[in-house]
Amino acid sequence: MADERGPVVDDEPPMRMREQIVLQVGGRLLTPFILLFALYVQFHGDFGPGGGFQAGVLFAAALVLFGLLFGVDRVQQVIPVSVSEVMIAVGVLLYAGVGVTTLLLGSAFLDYDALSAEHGQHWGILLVEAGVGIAVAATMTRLYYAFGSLHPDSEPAAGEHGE
Amino acid sequence: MSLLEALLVQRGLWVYWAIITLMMIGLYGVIARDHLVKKVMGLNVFQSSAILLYVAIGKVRGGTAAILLEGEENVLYSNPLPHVLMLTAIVVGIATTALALALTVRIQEAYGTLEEDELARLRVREDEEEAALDPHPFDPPGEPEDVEYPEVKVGGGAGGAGV
Amino acid sequence: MAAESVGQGLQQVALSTAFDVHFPALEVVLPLVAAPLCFLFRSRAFARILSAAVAWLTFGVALVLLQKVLAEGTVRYPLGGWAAPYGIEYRVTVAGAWVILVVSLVAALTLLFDSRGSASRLAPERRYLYYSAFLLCLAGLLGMAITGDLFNIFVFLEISSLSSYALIALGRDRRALMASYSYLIMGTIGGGFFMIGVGLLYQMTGTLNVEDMAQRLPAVLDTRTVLVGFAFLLVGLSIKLAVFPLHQWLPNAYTFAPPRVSAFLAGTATKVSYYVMAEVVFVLFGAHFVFTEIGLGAVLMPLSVAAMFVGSLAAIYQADLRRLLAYSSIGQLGYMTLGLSLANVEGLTSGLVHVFNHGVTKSGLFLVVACVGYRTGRTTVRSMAGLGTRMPATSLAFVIGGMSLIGVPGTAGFVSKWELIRGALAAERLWLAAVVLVSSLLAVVYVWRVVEMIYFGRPEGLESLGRDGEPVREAPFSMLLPTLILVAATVVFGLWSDPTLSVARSAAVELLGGAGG
Amino acid sequence: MAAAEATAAAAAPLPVRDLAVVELGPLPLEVLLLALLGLTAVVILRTRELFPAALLTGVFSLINAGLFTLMDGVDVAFTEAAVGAGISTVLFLGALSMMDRSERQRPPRWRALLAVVLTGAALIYGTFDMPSYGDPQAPVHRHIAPQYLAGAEAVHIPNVVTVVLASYRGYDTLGETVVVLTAGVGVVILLGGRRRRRSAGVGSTIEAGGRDGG
Repeated sequence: MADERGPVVDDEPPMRMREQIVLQVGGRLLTPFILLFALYVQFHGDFGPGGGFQAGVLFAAALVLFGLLFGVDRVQQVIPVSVSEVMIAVGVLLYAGVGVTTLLLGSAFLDYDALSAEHGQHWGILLVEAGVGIAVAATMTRLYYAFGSLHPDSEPAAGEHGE
Repeated sequence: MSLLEALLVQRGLWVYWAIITLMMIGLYGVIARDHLVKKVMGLNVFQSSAILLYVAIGKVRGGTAAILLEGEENVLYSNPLPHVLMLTAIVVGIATTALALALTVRIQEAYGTLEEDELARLRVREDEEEAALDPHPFDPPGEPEDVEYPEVKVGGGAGGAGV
Repeated sequence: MAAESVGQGLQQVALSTAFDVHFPALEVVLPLVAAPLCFLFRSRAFARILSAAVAWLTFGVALVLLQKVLAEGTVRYPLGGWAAPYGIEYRVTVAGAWVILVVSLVAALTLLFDSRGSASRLAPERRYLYYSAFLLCLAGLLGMAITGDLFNIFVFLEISSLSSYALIALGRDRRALMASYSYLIMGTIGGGFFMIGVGLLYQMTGTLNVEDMAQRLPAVLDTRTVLVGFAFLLVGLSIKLAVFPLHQWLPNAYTFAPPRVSAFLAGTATKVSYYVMAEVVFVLFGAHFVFTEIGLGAVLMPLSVAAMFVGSLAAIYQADLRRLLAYSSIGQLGYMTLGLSLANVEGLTSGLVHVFNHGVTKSGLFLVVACVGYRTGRTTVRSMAGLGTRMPATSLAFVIGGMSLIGVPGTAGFVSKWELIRGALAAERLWLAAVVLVSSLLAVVYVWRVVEMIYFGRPEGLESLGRDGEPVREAPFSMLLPTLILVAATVVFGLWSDPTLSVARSAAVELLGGAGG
Repeated sequence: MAAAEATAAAAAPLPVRDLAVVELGPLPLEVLLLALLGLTAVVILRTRELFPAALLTGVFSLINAGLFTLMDGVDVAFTEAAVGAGISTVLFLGALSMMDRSERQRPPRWRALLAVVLTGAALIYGTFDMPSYGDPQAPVHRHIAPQYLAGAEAVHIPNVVTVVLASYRGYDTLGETVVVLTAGVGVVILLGGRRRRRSAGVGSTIEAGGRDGG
């Protein structure tokens, strides 16, 4: 999966940020907790505020925090641009796929009761929220990649300059 | 005076009026500001206030958030439907913001300025030149761009390309 | 139906087992699923084939739906299995099926068009993004026309709008970026107004379902809140529909967008908004309230007439063919809103039949311009000089399309105009009939300018050569075919107007009948 | 199964817990937050420095989230805080990193002001027939919403917003996810495939000259 739009290698964060040891350590400690919290929000959405969309944004926010402290390229090493793009499509397809499945099972589009007589609604909501979460997390990450790596020196791909 | 008091205090219409005022501040920003990024900020304020209007509509005084409390009877809940709708509206808002900002980045690159009146001047000049030169908007296939615009100044300093 | 389902509460709706009950859902879901697939596989060839196949499939489904609706009346589909006012319901009316037929037909033919060398600013290996956005736009437009839920209309309106901003920005000229930005600002304000309008109506009725709301509105029709809500819905839609003073975004958007995008949007986007406006006016509020009580006609009619003249006059002075066609669109949309403002069967029939007639004509003409641009490298009126002998088929296509814009008998444009004049006479507004005829003369002027250039203009110097330095010759078959199909359709349905006119008429009768007949 | 309960819920009058609260006049916290929002909005539009303005849009979202919480929209508040104060601010700052960060001063636009004032006046005119703010008897609270509450209880999912979002109006949410996809596709179209300019000269547009004639 070689990506021609891979990370820009020399994308150094501003020196001021780099030298903030406290910030860096804090950020490094905080990131996994935000990611955990995102997962909690994802799966706790049935009981309290939250759900796929909020979880997705939180997940992306953790990556953004990490990126602000250590540079976009470090984040892109963990989650490459191509992976984020694939996951956008996967999330949407998961959601729509649930609908298509229920449709093929003979019920209405997105009628979760077709999935299981007893727990259809639970399963349906779980899957659909997962789709939302994946799509949103991936999109927000991709948006961050697009805007976070803007630089006065960067330019569009060959032939795409706004003339 | 008593009518106003009835409207404001007893019926609480001031909440709606305040929200409408916010909305109009945003709308004024979109229409009247010249900087393209500022317009996007105005759009943000406009959309957020419209969302606030919906959420206010869903409020039940003395009610609580629509997260069902087990075992408790006769709890008054606020209306969950506007909240559901507004989650979607927030998503639409961020999608619009992202797209608009991406466009401003490209416009900045292509024109070297984001001030609306300067852009308008540049565009008029371009239209006139086009009418005079009868140019070739369709480039030959496969060939690199042979028509380019002069380098634009990116970042820093007021874009002076228009003058 | 709506009254029943209130009693049903949250009961799930049992569907018949025949697969074609799912067609309303499939119509939108097919492009909706195909778009992320294109994005996932990142292959231009795959995206091209998939998008074309999906567009033709949606056309087939639309045909079946239209037949079904004509035979059985409104087709309903409960998404998620939830009964109408609780869940989101798809409600395919004759008018809705008619509009999705036009949208999917135009999409299928424009995707058939081979846009070699002129497609967009995207590097070849990133072209799949174009098809992804195209399919999203298609899904959004289809969804708007099928859904029976006001907030769902807003969601799909935004899907189609956001994707069209991206598509327009792909135009080769840097002015495409500004055109897209202006459209984005106007479109978002329009969408915001629509959303506020829906919110106010929701506040007074407690429902979002169109039919359910139509039943609950009469009780609160005299409130100021509902009046303001209606105004906001209308203004929001008018921006999308490019009704006269709110049309400024349209000319640049259509001029600088990639050729196929112009052809697609010109034939579809405004038409769908027209349908939604008709639905709001006639189904939600009812003709009596809108035209008798608040007198919308007194506003919409002058604006429509102004659009007819301003659009056509501006078209006369354009040097660029695409801009000429875009201004002509503003004029033609004026005919459609005029038909709506007459609020009688003939007028509305004319508007709805023009959805098809103008959609086909204008898309065909934009494709003609794309062919000319491909061979000559220019899209100005002057670039047409002497093409009559060198690109005979393309030239003839322009002439026929132009005749349809004027409304020459034998073309589709005549059918709509004739119906519009009948509508004006039925409303006892003789002067309107005269105005329509006079405005057609303006169309004669701008079309004649081009025709004169095609057959009597002389290419000078370098202009006799195409962009590859060779003499200009006929466009390749893969470009010509969809263009000619669209243009031929204007003749076929100009001469044989029974099918289009009868569908449009039953759609108009249905709309004027209000909610649930 | 849920049908009977739902119909019952629709028929029974809504329980009103505390009438005294309904009678309460101005709500101090809401007044404060709305005033702060207005102030922030005005400052955003008036300041000519775009960097602080971008940060203030984040602040605006945070205050807005506070209001949403007061109005019981906890899910909306959560989302607004995460999106408005988080992601959207980052996008603004990212975009601003490559452009001129100050805006030129211009005289106020009276025609725009007039149009906006008229629009606002129309909306305010529309509020006169609105149900009172927070009125439990308003149509929105009497129709459909009670059935949603009953339906969520029937499937034992306490967060009604989640049930309505993912099930009753699940199709809207699919649309919402597609909006997200559309934003992704659009931004990748516009900003994807960028690369750092190698060095001045190679592949740059400087020497190419142009029809602008410089």
